[in-house]
Amino acid sequence: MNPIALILFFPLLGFAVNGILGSKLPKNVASWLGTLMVLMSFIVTLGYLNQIASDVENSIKWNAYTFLNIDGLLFKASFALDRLSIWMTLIITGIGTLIHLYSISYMDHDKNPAKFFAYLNFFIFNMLLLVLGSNFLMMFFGWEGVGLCSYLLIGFWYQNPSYGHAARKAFVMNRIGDLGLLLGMFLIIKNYGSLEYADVLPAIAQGNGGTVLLTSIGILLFIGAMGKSAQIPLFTWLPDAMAGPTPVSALIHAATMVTAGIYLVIRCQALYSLAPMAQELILWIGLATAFIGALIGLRQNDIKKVLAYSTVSQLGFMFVALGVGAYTTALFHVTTHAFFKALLFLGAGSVIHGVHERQDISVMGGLKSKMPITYVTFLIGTLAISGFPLLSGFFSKDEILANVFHHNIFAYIVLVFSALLTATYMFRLLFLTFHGTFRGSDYSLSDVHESNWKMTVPLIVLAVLSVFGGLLNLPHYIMHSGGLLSNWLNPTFLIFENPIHAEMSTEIVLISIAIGVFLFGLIYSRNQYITKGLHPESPQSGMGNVLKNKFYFDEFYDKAIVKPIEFLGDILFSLFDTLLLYGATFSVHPILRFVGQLNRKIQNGNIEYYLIYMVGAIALLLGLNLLLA
Amino acid sequence: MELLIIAPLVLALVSALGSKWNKWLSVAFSLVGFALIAINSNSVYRAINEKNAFFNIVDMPWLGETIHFSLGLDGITFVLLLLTNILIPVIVLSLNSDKSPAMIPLILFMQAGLNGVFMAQDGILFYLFWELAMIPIYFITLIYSERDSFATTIRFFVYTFVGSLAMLASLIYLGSKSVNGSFAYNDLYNVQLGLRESIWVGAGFLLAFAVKIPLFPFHVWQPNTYTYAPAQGSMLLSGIMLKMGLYGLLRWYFPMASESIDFYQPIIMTLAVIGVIYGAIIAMRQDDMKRLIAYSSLSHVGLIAAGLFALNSSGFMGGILQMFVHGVNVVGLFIAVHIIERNYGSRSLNELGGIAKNNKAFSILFFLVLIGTVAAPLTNGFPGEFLLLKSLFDYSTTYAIFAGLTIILCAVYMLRMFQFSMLGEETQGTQNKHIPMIELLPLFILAFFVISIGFFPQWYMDIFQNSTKGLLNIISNAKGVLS
Amino acid sequence: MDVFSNLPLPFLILSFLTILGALYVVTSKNPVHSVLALILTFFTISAHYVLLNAQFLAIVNLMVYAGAIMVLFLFVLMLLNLNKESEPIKSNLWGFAAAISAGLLLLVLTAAFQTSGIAVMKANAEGIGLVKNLGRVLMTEYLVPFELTGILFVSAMVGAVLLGKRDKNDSVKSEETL
Amino acid sequence: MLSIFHSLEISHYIYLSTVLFSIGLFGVLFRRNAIILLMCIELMLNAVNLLLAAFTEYMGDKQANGQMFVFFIMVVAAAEAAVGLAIIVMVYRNTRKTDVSFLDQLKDS
Amino acid sequence: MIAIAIVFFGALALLFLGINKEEKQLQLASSLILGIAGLAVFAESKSMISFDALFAWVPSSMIAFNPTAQVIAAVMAFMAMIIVNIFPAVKRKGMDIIGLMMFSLCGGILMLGSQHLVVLFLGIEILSIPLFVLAGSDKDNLFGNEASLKYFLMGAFSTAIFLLGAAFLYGGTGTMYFHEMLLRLSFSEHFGEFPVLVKTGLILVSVGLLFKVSAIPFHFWSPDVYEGSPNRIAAFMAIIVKIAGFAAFAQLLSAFAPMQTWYATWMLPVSIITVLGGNIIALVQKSYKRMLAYSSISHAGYLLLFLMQPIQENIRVLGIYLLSYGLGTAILFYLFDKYAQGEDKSVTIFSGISKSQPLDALALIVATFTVAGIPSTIGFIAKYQLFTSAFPSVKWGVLLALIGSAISISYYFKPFRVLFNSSSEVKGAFSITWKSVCLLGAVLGMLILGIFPIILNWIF
Repeated sequence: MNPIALILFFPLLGFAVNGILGSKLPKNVASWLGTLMVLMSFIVTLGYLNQIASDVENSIKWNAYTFLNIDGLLFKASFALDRLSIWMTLIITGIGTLIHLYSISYMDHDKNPAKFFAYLNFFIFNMLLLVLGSNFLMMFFGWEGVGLCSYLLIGFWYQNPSYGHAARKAFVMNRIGDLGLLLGMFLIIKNYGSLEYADVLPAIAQGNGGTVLLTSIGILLFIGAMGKSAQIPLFTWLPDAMAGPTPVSALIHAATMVTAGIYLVIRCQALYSLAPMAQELILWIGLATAFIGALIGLRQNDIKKVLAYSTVSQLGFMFVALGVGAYTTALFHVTTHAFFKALLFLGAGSVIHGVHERQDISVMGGLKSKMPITYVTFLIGTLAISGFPLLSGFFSKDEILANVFHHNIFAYIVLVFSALLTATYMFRLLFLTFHGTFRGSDYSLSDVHESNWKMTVPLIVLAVLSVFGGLLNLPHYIMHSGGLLSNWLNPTFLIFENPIHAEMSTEIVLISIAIGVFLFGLIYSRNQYITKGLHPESPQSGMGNVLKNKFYFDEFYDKAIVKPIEFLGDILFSLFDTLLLYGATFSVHPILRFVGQLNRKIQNGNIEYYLIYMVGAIALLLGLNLLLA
Repeated sequence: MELLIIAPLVLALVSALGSKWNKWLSVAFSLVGFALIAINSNSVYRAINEKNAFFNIVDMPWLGETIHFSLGLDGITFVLLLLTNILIPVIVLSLNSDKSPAMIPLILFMQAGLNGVFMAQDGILFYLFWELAMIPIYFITLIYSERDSFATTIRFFVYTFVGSLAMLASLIYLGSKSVNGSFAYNDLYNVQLGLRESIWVGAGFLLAFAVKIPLFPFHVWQPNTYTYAPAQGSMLLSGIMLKMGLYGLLRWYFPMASESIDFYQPIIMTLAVIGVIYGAIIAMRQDDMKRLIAYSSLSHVGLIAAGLFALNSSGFMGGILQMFVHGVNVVGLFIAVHIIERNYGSRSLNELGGIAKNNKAFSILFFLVLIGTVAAPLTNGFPGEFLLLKSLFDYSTTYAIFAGLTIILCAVYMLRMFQFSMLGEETQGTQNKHIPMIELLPLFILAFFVISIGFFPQWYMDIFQNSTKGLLNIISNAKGVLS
Repeated sequence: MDVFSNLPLPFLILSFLTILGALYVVTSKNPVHSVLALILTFFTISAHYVLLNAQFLAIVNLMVYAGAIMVLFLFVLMLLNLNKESEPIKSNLWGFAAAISAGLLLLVLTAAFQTSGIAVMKANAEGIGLVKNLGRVLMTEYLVPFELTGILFVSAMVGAVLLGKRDKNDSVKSEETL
Repeated sequence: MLSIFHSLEISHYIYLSTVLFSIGLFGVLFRRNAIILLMCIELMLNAVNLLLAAFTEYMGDKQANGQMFVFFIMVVAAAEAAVGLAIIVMVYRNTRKTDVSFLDQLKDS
Repeated sequence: MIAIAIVFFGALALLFLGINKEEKQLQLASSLILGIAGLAVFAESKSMISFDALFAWVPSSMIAFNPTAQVIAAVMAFMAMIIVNIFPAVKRKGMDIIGLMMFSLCGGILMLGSQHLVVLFLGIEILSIPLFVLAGSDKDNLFGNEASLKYFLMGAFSTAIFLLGAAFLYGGTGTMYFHEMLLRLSFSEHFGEFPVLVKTGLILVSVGLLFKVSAIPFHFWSPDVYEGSPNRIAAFMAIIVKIAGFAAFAQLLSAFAPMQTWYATWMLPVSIITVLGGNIIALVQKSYKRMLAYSSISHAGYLLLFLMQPIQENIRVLGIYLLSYGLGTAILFYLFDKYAQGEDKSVTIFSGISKSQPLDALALIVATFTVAGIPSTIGFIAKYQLFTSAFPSVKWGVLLALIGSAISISYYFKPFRVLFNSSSEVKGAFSITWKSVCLLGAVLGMLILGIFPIILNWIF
C-alpha cells in the first residue's frame, strides 16, 4: 500500500470511527484512538524520511484516481511526498500528535470528546491533503477542508451563539480568499492546461507566460493565502477564532492551518520569483500585518487574544520573508513558530484550565508559584518568540530581518519595530499572568492547580523543540555549509534562491540590533507591569483605546460591507422582487379584468342596442371592404 | 424504456384506489422497477458508451404520420431519468401519506410525465409530456397548499403555461418548415432557419425554459409557490421540474435554434449571473426557510444556466452534473425543512434553534446536504460548481468573478440557516423533542449521493460524457452552418 | 339626378308608393295603421312583380303576405288590444342613431354598387314567371327543399302549439289574461 | 313585356330594394313594439324578394331560381311569423308588455 | 339524408305515440333513435352501407354529404343523444321539447349537406325556429320568455341580412350552387377584382352565419339567451348550432377558396376580436353559465381562424375540434345544471364535490381540460391540429389565439378553487346510475381520444 495512502488513511479512519460510533465508545478509547491515528501517520512519515533524504529527485508519488476528466483535461487525485511536503507533514503530524495528547485531558470534562477528536483527525486529514496533494486541485480540497474543520471546531460549543458567529465569520472570510485561489487556478488551467505542479511549475520556470499573467496568477493565489493566513485585510477572523477550544487554537490557528498560505507561496516559488510585482505586494501586506498585529497585541487582555494577534503578526513576518524571496527562511520561521506558538497556546490552555476557564489576564497574576511547569515552559516560549539569543525564534527572525535589511531598509525598520513590539507584548503577557500579585476576585489563588502529565508532557516537549529548533537551519556565519533546512529545500527550488552573504560586520550589527530589541521589550514591560505594577484595565490614552478596539476593523467591515449588503437584500426582496417585479408581472390579470368589465356597458341586456351595434358592425365590414377595394 | 412511462401511470391508478401500504408499495415499485428497466435494457449500455446523441428506442405513429410516439435515449437523458426515478421514491418516502391521500397518485402521475419529457423525441410529444408533468404539480399545490392556494397556483400555472404556449408556437413554426410537417427530433433539427426567424423561434423556446428554470426576471412565480406549496410540491418543483427547463435548453433550444445562440448568449448570460447574485443576496435575509431555499435555488440554477450558455464542454459537463446534484441537494434541504416543520411546527428561523442538541444524526445529515449545497470539496456540490465557474471563466473573466461571488454568499446564507435552526440555544418551541429515526431514511439515501458524487464525480460523468460530446458536436455544426 | 331621368313613370310612381308605405309603416304611432300601410306596400310590391314578369309570384305575394300573414298580425294586435298609440315614442337621439346606422348601411350598399355598374344584360325570357314553368322547376329541381319545408312547418306548428297551449298550472293566469 | 320599361336597368331595382331594406332596418332599430319589429323584418324580407325577382327577370334565368327562392322565403316568413307571434303572445301573457326595451333582465352583471 | 329521415320520422312517431306519456319515459326511446341515426350515417360515411337506393328520387345535387360531413352529422347526432340523455327530464307530458330538439337537429344536419343557397337557408331556419321556441319552453320563466323573444327577433333580423346577401350572390353569379358561383364568373375575374355584388353578398351571408356561430360583434344574443333558456337547451344551442354553423360555413367558404386572401382581410379581425374578446369578457363573469357562453364565443374565434385557410383538404380537423368542444361543453353544462339548483349560479356551486361526488369532480376536471385544450385530453389534440393547420396562413392570428387560450385557463380553472373544499353539506350520496355511466363513458372518451388520437384518424 502506498505510504501516502497510509498517511492519509489513519486520520481518516480515526475520523470515521470517532464520527460514526463515537458516542458509543467510552471517552478514553475515543481520545486515545484519535491520538494514536495521528501518531501512526507521523511514524509512517518518519519511516520514509531517509528515502526522501537520500536523493533530491526521490519523491514518493501516488496517483489515486482520476477525479474529473473533461475531454482530455484531467484532474487527477494525485499526491506526492517530496521534501517540502514531508517537512510540512512532519510538523503537522508531530505537533498534531502532541496536541492530541494534550487534548485528551483538556477535553476530559466535555460531553463528547469523540466528536472533538473526530473533527481534529479530519482536520489533520485535510491538512495532509493540502500539503501532500501534487496538484492545485487536491491542495484546494485540503485548503477548503481545513476551513470547514476550523468552522466546525470554532463552533464546537454550538450552544453559544457568539461562537457560532465567530465560526461563520472564519469560514466566510476563508471563502473570500478561496474565490481568489479558485480564479487563480482557472487562470492556470486556461494557460497551462493542467493543475499538476509537475506540469505547471516547470513550464513557468522555463519562462512561458508573460509577467502580467504570472503577476495576476500570483496575486490571485496570494489572495487565497491572505484569507487562510489572516493577512490584512482578511485577518479579523483569526482572533475571533479563539472561541474554539484552546488545543484547536494551538493546532489550527497557530501551528498548521494558518501557515498553509506560506506553504502555497513556497510551493509556487518558481511563479513568484518571476513575478516581482506580486512579491512586492506580499512584502508590504506582510509588513503591514506584522506591524498592526503587533500593535493590537499590546493592549489585549484576553490571554488567547494576545497570542492570536501575535500569530497574525508572526504570519506577517513570514510573508515579509516570502516577499523578499527568502523562501527557506519563511519555512524556517513557520517551523520555529509552530513550535513556540503551539507551546504558548498550550501553556495558555494550561493556565485557563488552571484558573477554571478564565481567560482575562486582568484577573490573573502571580500564578508561577502554583503552576511552575507551565510557567517555565511559557517563559521559554516567550523568550523564543521575542528572539532571545540562540533560541529558535532568534535564528528564524534574525534571518528574516537580515534578508529584509538587504532588500529594503524602510521595511527593515518597520519590521524591527514590530519585533520590538512583539517582545513587549509577550513579556507584558508573561508578567501579568505569572508575576506580580494575584488579582483574582471571585476565586482564590489556592484553588489554582497545575495540570496533569498529559498536558505538561507536550509542553515540555515543545519547550525543548523551541529551544533547539534553531539548529534546524543555522545561519551560514555559524555553519558555512548552509543550514540544514536550506540544504534540504534549496535543491527542490526550480529557480535557485541565492542566499544573501553579507560580510561579518553587517551581521554583527543586525544581531546586536535584534538583541537590543529583545532587551528593550523585556525591560519596558518589566518596568511597566512589575515595578509600576500597572493594572491592565488601567485607563488608556486615546491611542490605547484604538489599539484595545483593534483599530475598529470589525466595526468598519460591519458598517462598510455587511450592513449595506443586508440592506440591499431587504430592499431587493421587499421592494423590487415582491412589489415591483411580482406586481408588474401579475398586474396583467387585473388589467384584463378591467377591460372585461367595460363590456357591461355594451352587453346591457337591451336588444335595441344590440341591433344597432350589429348594424354598425355590418356597415363597418362593408365600408372597410369598400375602401380596401 | 417506455415502461418508465406506463408503469408509474398504472401504479398511480393502483395507489389511487388507496391502501395504507401505498407509500411503501410505490416506493418499492419505482425503485425496483427502475432498477430492472435500467439493468435489463441494453440500450442503456448503448446510451452510456456510444458517442451517439439521442438514438431512438421507441417509435410508433401517434397522430397521423406527422407526430410519432417516439422516445429517445442517451447519456444525458439517462442521468436525468436516474435523477427522477431516484428522487421520486425519496420524495414519496418523505411524505406522511395518511394526511394527504391524493398526493401519491399525483406524484406517480408526474413521474410518468417527467420520464416522458426527458425521453420524448418528437416536438409535440415533448410539449405533451411537458404539460402532463405540469398538471399533477398544479393539483398538488392547489389541494395541499397552506394558504391562498388558488391565487398562488393559478398564477404559477398560467405563468408557466404562457411560456409553454410560446414554446408550442415555436414548435409549430418549426414543424411547418420541416419536411412534410413532421415533428420528429431530427426533422426539426434539420430545419434551416434564417437569423431573424431563428431568433423568434428561439424566443419561444427560451421563454418557456426561462420561466421553468427560472431565470432572473422570470422567477416571480417561484418564491411564493415554493413557500406555500406542500413540502413535496416544492421538492418536485425544485428538484426535478426545474431540470426540465435546463434539459430543454440543452436538448431542444441549442440544436433547434442554434443560429440564434450568438444573439441570445450575452443576454442570457447576464441575466443568469444577475440572478446568481440577486438570489443569493435576497436569500441572505430570509426568515422563512423554504423561501430562503427558493431564492438560493434561483441563485444556483442561474449558475447552471450560465454554464450551459458558455457552450463549452466543461460548462455542459458541469451543468449536467450540477442538475443532478442540485436535485439531490435541494430536495435534501426541503426534506430537512419538512422534518423540522413537522416536528417543531415552524420553519421560521426566529422561532427555531438548538435542534442539534437532541438530534445528532439529523443535524449531521442536514449539515452534509447543506455543505453539499455550499459546494465544499469532497461533497457533491463542488465538482459541478468548479466546472461551471471554469467554463464561465473561459467565456469571460468578469462573469466568472461575479458568479464566483456565489461561493461566498452561498456560504453566508446557508450557514446562517444552519446556525439559527440547528445551533444556538434551544427555544421553547424546540425543547427536548426527538425526531423519529424513520423520517431520516430519505436523507440517508441522499447523503449517499452527496458523498459518492463528492469523491468520485467521474463515475457519474462517465454516464453522459460521450453523449455530451455528441451534443456539442451537433450544436457546433449547426452553428457552423450559419457562420 | 340622371338616375331618375328617362325612367318610365309607372315605375317611379310604384316605387314612390312603395317607399312611402314603407316609411309610414315605420313611423306611424298606431300599430294598426302600420299594418295597413304594410299591406299597401305589399300591393305595390306585387305590382312590381307583375312588371318583372313574375305574375304568379305577385298573386302568391298578395295571398300569403297581404292575406294570411298580415291578417294574423292584425288578429294578434287586436287580441293584445294594442290598437291605440300604445308605444311611448323614442327620443330623437334614438331616432338619429337608428337613422344613422341604417343610412350608413344604405350608403355603403349604394356606394358599393356605384363603384362598379352591375351589367346584367336584359334577356327576353318570356313566361318564366308562369305557374307552368314554376311548377315544373319546383317539382323537379327544388323537390328536396320542397319536401324539407315539411319539417319546417311541423316544427313551427309544434312550437306554436307548445307555446300557445295552456298548461294546467297556469290556467288561472291565462283566464284573466285572455 | 311593355317596351317602355326597356330603359329600366337592374340597378334601379337594386337601389329600390336596398332602400326598402334600409327602411325596414331603420324600423327595426327605431321601433320598440315587438310586433312592429316583426313587421319591419317582413318588410326587409320583401325587399329581398323584390330583388330576387328582379334578378331572375334580368338574367332570364330559365330555372327561375330567384322566384323559387322567393317562394321559400315566403314559406319561412309565414312560419316565422307564426312562431314569433306565439312567442310575443306568451311574453305578453307573462309581462303585459310587447315593448322590447323592457327586456333587459338578462345582461352582464 | 338518412340521418335526417330517421330523426324526423322517429321524432314524429314519438310525438304521436308519446302524446300523454311522461317525458322521462321517452328520453330513452328518443336517444335510441338519435343513436341509430348517428350509427347509420357513420356507417355510411365509412361506406359500410349505402342508402342511395332510398334516396334515388332526390333529383339534384342540392344536398351532398361528403364523408367528413357525414361523420360530423354523426357527431351531432351523438351529441344530441348525450344531451337528451343525461339532462333530467322536465315534469310534463309529451315529448314536444325533445321532439323540437330533434327537428332542429334535422336542420343542422341539413346545413352540413347543403350545396345550395336555398337548402342552406332552409337548414338555418329549421335549425333556428324550434330553438326560438325551445328557449322559452319553460313558459312561466320570465327569463325564458325574454331569452326566447330576444333570440327570435335577432335571429329573424340576421335571417333578413343573410337573405339580402344570398340575393346579391345570386345576382352576382346567376346561380345558387356554391361550387358554380365562381365558375360562372368570367376568366379574368377569377384572378382580378371580384364583382362587388359577390363580395357584398358573401359578406352579408357570412354575417348571417357569424351570427349563428355567435362571433363578436354578432354574439350579443348568445350570453343572454344561454342564460335565460333551460340548461339543456342552452347546451343544445352551444353545441349543435355551433357545429352546424361552422360545418355550413366551411362548406360555403370552401366554394369561395379563390377569394380566400380577400375574405381573410376582413374575417381575420373578426376572429381575433372574437378570441380575445370572448376570453377577456369570460374572465369577469360571475355566473358560470354566462362564462360558458363566452367561452363558446372564444371557441368560435379559434374556429374562424381555421376557416381562414383552404379548408377542403383538412376539414376533418374542424370535425375533431367540434367533437372535442361538444363533449367538453356538454359535460360542463350538465354539471352546471346538476349543481346550480339554487339561486347561486357562480362557481361556488361546485364546492367540495370532490369529496361527495368524485365522479362528477373527475368529469369537471377532464371536461375543463378538454375545453381548455390541456394535453392528455382530446381538447389538446383538437386545438393543436386546428392551430397547426391554420398557422401557415394566419401566423399572428394563431399567436394571439395562443395568448387567448392562456387567458382562458384562468377562468376555466375557477371551479378548482372550491372543488376540493371539505364541503359542509354533502351534495347527495355518490351512487352508480345510468347517467353516471354515460358520464363516465364521455369522460373516458375524452381521455382515450386524447391519449390515443390515432383513433381520430380512423373516425374522421
